[in-house]
Amino acid sequence: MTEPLLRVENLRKYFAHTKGILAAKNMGQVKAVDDINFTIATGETLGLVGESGCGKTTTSKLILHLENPTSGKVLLQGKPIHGMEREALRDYRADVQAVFQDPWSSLNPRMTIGKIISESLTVTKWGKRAEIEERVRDLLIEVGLRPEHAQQYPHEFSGGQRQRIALASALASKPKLIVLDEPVSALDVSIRAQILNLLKDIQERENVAYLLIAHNLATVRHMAHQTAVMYLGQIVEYAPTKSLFDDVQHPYTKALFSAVLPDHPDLQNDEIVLAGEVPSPLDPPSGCRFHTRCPFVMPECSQEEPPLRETKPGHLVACHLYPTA
Amino acid sequence: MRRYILQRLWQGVILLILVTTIVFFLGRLTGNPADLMLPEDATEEDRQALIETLGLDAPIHEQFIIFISNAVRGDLGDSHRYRTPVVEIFFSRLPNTLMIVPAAMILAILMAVPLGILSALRRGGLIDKFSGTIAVLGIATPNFWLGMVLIYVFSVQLGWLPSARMGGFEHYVLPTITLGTFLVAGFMRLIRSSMLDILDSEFVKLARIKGMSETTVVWKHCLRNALIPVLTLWGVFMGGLVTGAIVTETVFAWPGIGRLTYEAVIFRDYPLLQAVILMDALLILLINLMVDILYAYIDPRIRLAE
Amino acid sequence: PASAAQKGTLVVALDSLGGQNMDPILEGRASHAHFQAPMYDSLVGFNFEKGGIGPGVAERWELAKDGLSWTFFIRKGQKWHNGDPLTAHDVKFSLERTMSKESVASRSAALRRNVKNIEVIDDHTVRVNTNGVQVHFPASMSRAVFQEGQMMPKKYIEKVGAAEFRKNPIGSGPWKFVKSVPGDRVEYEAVDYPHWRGKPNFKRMVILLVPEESTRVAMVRTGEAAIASISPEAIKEVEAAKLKMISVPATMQAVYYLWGTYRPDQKDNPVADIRVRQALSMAIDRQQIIDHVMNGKASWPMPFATFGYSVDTDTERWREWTRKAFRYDPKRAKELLTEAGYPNGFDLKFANTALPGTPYMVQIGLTVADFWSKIGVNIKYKHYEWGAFRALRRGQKELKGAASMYRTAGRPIAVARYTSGFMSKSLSHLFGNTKKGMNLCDELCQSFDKLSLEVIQARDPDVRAERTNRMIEMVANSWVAVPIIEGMGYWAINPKIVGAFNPIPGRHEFGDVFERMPRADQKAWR
Amino acid sequence: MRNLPWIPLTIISVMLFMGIFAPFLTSYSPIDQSLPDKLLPPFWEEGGSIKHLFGTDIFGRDVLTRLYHGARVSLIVTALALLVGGGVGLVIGIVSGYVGGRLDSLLMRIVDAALAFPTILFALLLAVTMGQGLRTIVIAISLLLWARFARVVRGEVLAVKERDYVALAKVHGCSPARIMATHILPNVLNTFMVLLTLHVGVVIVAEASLSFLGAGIPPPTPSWGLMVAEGRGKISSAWWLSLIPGVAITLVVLAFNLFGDWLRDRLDPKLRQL
Amino acid sequence: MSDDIVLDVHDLHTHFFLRRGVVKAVDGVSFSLRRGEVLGLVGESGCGKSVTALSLLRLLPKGAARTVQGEIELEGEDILKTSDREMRQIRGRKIAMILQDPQTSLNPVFSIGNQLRETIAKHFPGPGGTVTQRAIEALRNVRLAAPEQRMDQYPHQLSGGMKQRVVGAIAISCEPLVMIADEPTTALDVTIQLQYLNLLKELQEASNMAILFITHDFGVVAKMCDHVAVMYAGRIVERGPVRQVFDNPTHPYTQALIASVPKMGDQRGRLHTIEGQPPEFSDLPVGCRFAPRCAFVEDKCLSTYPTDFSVGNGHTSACWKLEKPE
Ligand SMILES: Nc1ncnc2c1ncn2[C@@H]1O[C@H](COP(=O)(O)OP(=O)(O)OP(=O)(O)O)[C@@H](O)[C@H]1O
Ligand SMILES: Nc1ncnc2c1ncn2[C@@H]1O[C@H](COP(=O)(O)OP(=O)(O)OP(=O)(O)O)[C@@H](O)[C@H]1O
Ligand SMILES: [Mg+2]
Ligand SMILES: [Mg+2]
Repeated sequence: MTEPLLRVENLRKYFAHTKGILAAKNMGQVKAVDDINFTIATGETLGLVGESGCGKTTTSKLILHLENPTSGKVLLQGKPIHGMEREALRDYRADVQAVFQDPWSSLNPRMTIGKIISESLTVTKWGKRAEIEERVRDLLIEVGLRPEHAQQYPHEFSGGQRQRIALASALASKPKLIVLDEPVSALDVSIRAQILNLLKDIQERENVAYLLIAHNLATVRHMAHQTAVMYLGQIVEYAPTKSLFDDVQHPYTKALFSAVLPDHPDLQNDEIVLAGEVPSPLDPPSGCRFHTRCPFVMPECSQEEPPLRETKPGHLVACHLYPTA
Repeated sequence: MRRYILQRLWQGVILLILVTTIVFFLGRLTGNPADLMLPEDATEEDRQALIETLGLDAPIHEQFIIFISNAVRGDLGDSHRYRTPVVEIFFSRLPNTLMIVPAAMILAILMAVPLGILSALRRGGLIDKFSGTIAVLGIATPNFWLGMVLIYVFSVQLGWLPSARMGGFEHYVLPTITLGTFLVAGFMRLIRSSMLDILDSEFVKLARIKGMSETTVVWKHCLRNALIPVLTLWGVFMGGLVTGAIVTETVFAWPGIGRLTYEAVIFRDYPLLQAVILMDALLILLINLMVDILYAYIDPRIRLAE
Repeated sequence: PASAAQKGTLVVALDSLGGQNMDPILEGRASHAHFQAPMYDSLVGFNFEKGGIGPGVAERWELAKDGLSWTFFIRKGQKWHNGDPLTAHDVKFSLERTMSKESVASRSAALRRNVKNIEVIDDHTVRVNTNGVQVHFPASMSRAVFQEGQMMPKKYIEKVGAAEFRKNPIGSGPWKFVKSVPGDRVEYEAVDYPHWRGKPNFKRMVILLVPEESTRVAMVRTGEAAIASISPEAIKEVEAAKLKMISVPATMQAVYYLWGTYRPDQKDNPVADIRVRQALSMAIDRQQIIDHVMNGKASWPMPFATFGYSVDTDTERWREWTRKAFRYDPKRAKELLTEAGYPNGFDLKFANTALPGTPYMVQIGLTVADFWSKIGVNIKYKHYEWGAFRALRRGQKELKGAASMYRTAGRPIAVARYTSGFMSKSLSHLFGNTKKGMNLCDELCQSFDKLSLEVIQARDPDVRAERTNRMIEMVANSWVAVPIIEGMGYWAINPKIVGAFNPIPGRHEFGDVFERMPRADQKAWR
Repeated sequence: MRNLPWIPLTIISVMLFMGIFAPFLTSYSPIDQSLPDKLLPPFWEEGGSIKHLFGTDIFGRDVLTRLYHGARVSLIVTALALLVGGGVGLVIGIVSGYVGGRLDSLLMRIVDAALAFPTILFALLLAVTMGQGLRTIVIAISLLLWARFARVVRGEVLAVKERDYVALAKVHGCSPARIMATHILPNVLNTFMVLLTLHVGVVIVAEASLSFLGAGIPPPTPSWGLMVAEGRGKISSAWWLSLIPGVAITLVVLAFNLFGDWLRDRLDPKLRQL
Repeated sequence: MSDDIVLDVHDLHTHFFLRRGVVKAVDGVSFSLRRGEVLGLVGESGCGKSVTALSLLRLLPKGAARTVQGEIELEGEDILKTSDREMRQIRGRKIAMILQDPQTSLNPVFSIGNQLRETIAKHFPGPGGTVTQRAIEALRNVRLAAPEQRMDQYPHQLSGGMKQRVVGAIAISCEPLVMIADEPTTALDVTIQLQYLNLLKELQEASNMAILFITHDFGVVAKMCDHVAVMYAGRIVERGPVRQVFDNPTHPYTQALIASVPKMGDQRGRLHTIEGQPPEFSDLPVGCRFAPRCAFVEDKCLSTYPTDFSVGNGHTSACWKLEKPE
């Protein structure tokens, strides 16, 4: 098996939940990410879906080296990224970039567009000034803006344009992977389509891989090659997108899919209305974390944590309903 | 909640230690009290004798250790100047200050809350402009000068009020106004601005949507929330209040702790200075603690946190 | 008659109450003459008309033939506020208490040095044996000079202990102590029997601490206080408000010093040149200061630390001398500077300070600085807070070759000021010093040391006067400590409350005159 | 242009003009005395003359001249105190807010202490220790200011730091120092500027209070605060001594406040709570 | 049929008077709402949906905004003409509203019981016990577990979904005729959203109230609404029964909007997009507001705003394309 672009191994991130200022008292741990594994291949998109607070952003931050994992590894082309030397980290920074959800807060309002886009080039001393400017021009054109925009400030742009700028700045260092944390959720329906199209075009052109985090299943369906479904810090289902959408297996995934409102009044989902609230990540349920809300709950669910098992080729599910493939 | 208070207390103790240490050493840099107590033609001999009497001949760190170990036992020493236990002096003066400071605060609240709210409600209106002017005047007028103008107008010219000193109710009017003015100004600004934010908030919108009357919206839904930032910035006001107290007490010959503190500095009365600052800090701490409790009372997010 | 009955309360507002300590041995500052004087009598009293000393607890005193002891004859029929009689035992007790180690009274150390022992001859006679001849000893027992003569009740203190005495002190004066609130006020009640100092016309008295001057004036205006101490700055306000202004003549002298002029390292300092020093004096228009800064309520100064009531001095001679010597002559001043080689002036550091309660010293200083700059001296003016200034004076590091301002209180015996200012062993040692092996005492300094000792010990009044005048001359001609004006004590009085009275010349404080103050209905002001 | 706050700007410019060109605006010296001319009233009062438009003080110095020169001193004090106090507060606020953790806790405890503690006492102690003077005042007032600035700036930094562009800057490979300098600092500058303008009044009045307590600018140098403090005893007989500088202070404080409000509305309406 | 109309909005114009100019946020909006009908109002962000809603309640930001023209008839009475007092009686009681963000729409310093009771006490004054009973009942209606205990809790102690249900309980507690729901589920998770929408639907059907459902999610419209109105730049451009509009969108904007939504079914094609930006409110085009972005633009579109053309069955659309040649 060839080494994938990115590999995430047994990754965990626990946040100490503390109270108090001087005498901090540990009030427990938020298991934001709890033992997850996945890989992303060069030029492909992994979609990561799940309820709010299930740990999607935390995962992305770990991959972006913005947080240190409690345990586990993130490997880029086989090299673990945490605990790297400065030099190596700098290279890593060039290889992995990001676009975040909120176009209004992802651009520094005090910097020109040109500065924003070229920042990663400037800090890594990527080239001469003229070269950098040339690159900024190209990038602006690539994301569908005009080179003159380099002189302008973010407030002069609309949300969609800002997201393009954010994308340009992510592309600047020719990354191999871009983490897209809900890149279109804050945008209007009509603008969303533009950005999604653009993302696809770029992937085709640059062969860049995406980690696409989204709420919206349709978006993931549209964009991703692989999809992972997270619930309370864990991956409960992980499969090629087509396989997942055609054959939803995990009860939570089912519930999630059923909650997607059909676009037409005549279409009807078999709605699985989940009972109760999302449990607190401070105190996750024992056994299968979903068992408190699961419509198919079995006695062993509260006892034993189901491992991720392959039920079909490439289709992994963590549920006691699917003992083996 | 209990944790919260305990934590505040714990922080307070650290603050006290910090402040006391600074004051102890900074105080000793200011010159020797013997120089101030001795007559103009005293000899070096007289001076040495007095320094010994005052216990200032020991090395400074020893003095500090002695001070701390005595302080822990509750003995803060005798004032050089008054030759009486400093704690006694402090507590004989404290009530006097405790009579004008709360009065000033009450005045400030009584004036600032309605004015702040009204000017937020009628932003840009007459009341807003009027109270804005008052606020700037309150900020821009030095306390002492205001006090003197008040004395001149209300006691000397009009003869309505006594000009200084403690006494019956009428004696409180001018000092309270003098001390309260900057508080009024500060509170008013703050309440106005937080009211403006709150009036924009969704929950106020919801209250209106529910059909609540303006009175309920303003005095129930807004006020409590508007007080939260006021309490958050309480510390800033406390510092100013002590300054105000020093100045006001000087102008009105009010024998309070503000003036006592000032004199302790000027006369290099180390034991008194140390004690007074320690007690001032303690007092500020207690008031802040009370404010914190009030804060928690107003804001359930704090009250109900573990 | 009814009008003679004691009634009402006399409220006095002061700028400072010092330590507000009611135990005479625990108060070292001048303010004792405000709030201790009403209740304590002094062994020697005042000359109420001329100023200076007069009879007190002792009716008279005499120097022994050998000059080594003073005998005091105690006035009969005096009593303490608890009714005990005041006797020679109390006098001995008081002096010894004042001399004790515990005492911080201003001259306790001097007393310890000067007094050998004290003998009670009988109930009304007491003898003080001194170390060497102490011609000025009785004077130092008067509040006109110092506070060490204050009488304390032996029996009472021995019975109740010092601590209780401090809380509830009794004295023998015309006012009984009622209450002292530190930092605020002292309250008294008048004695209801005739007292040799006079029987108070008011029933009660309250002495208030009101630090802010305009508040004091306002209080007198509104009648909240009957009397307030003021500075010359407030005179106009007081007069405009139709209040009575009392100025007590000759209570102080404003002086400037030039420090360390004798030091070798100051050799090149312009002020080391006597011509420059004289020029500095001539540059000052004293009359303008009197007229405008002191609002006319001040007078032409006598030589350093001397006043009209000073003993052993040739008042006429010095009055005449100062008229000329202290004249305003900027032209001559410039010439002197040119002669000294400073036609374009020079830099001079000038340190000013104001004792609590004398804010006008700042103004005088500023005016002096201004006059000096007018003859081309480049003044580096710096203001010091009082406590900081005193510390400064001790080390003198920053003061070398600099000028400073000072205020000396009016006292009938000039010599003490001279010794503390010029003797080589003194704190100020303006002529030079002999401390720490550095022998910086030149001819002038040595002859001054010798002369001042003679003044203290000369028993023959004529010799003493001659030496005193020579000493004055020596200092006057050195232009090192130069008087600027003779100042007064200023008080605002509400004439609707207090009637006409006379202060004691030279004694700014009213502690010894409160009992003499009539109510407005008793004696009107003219 | 049309929306500029003209009135405050005019007042502020007048003060700046007075301060900068003080020596050229008048033929009098601010410190040279002329005792016979003392306490002349302003020209419109009886006894006043147009030689001294705003009258003279107790030394016969021209009040208007002292007002000009006082503007200069007050400006210097204000500028320095804001520079030092504001600068320290800005740096501490940024570092504390950005670095967070224990450093932040520690710094904020100190800020709390400094805020609650009567700085005026430290000012007095300083004046007594170091002697009166510009330096003392600037240090003393800076002590008063830094904590406020630090606290507000920190609060702002906490908000700014959560913005995505800060995380992205890290992703781009910026060092913490660079992030603080290029991403945090410029974005808290608005707040900082508004705070600065609003604190002009605080500084001027603090300086006056210190003068009152005898720890301000030492005479004869004029400052507006000192002029008010010096003239305070003459409210009834020579009102112009304290009223004129007092009005000047009020106008300038008013102007800076209006300007600050305007700036705030312009730069960041969310900053109302200052 | 028309007797059933509870709310009839006719030619509503609400403008913001700002320093930089007049923002015609709502510029000639008309619609009506029948008893028991759920009308969806969709459109891009900033097109004027919320302002329309607030105009109905007369709760526009004071000073800045004013309804300058139009009628809002509630049960036949124009509420734009009623007094403030009467209006307060109408709010909450006859027209209730649920706001978008449950995090901020509850007052953080009062318990939810307090906030619920005050509404009930205002519109159904009565003894405290009754009010409390009613409040508990309202919480129970929105399926909040252990409503008695919840009464004493504060907003921060509840999850987002629970808070939104409390807001719903407040809105429904006074049995209003009309409920305005302004994007009530955008802040919620999909699974919670589904719960909430089901609940709303159930309550609506039970009480037969009319809902004006503001959203920009076609899925939500499809699930909840009987009719839908599509808004663009301050005007309703198309309106009709949901099915009809979904099956046969006639306005180019509606068409483009529906086409640009990624579908669950298909994968990895290119999405349809609408180029360009919505116009600035202070600088609206004279003609059709969508004209600058429209694929079918004609000269007429640029000069004259189209009138509503009926496509039958109550389905109308404001596009010149639909003008029948005379
Ligand atoms: N810095 C932190 N400190 C403590 N807890 C944290 C921190 N960051 C995240 N968490 C917690 O970790 C959990 C996962 O958060 P995360 O932001 O990764 O969720 P998410 O899936 O991205 O949610 P959303 O869809 O709302 O963006 C949440 O419960 C959150 O409260
Ligand atoms: N308080 C206000 N001051 C000025 N303009 C406003 C104000 N509120 C709304 N507007 C303007 O009115 C227009 C319509 O706003 P509205 O809030 O109704 O949009 P919306 O359709 O509800 O959008 P969203 O889907 O984002 O909630 C917007 O373009 C906005 O600029
Ligand atoms: Mg997230
Ligand atoms: Mg909206």
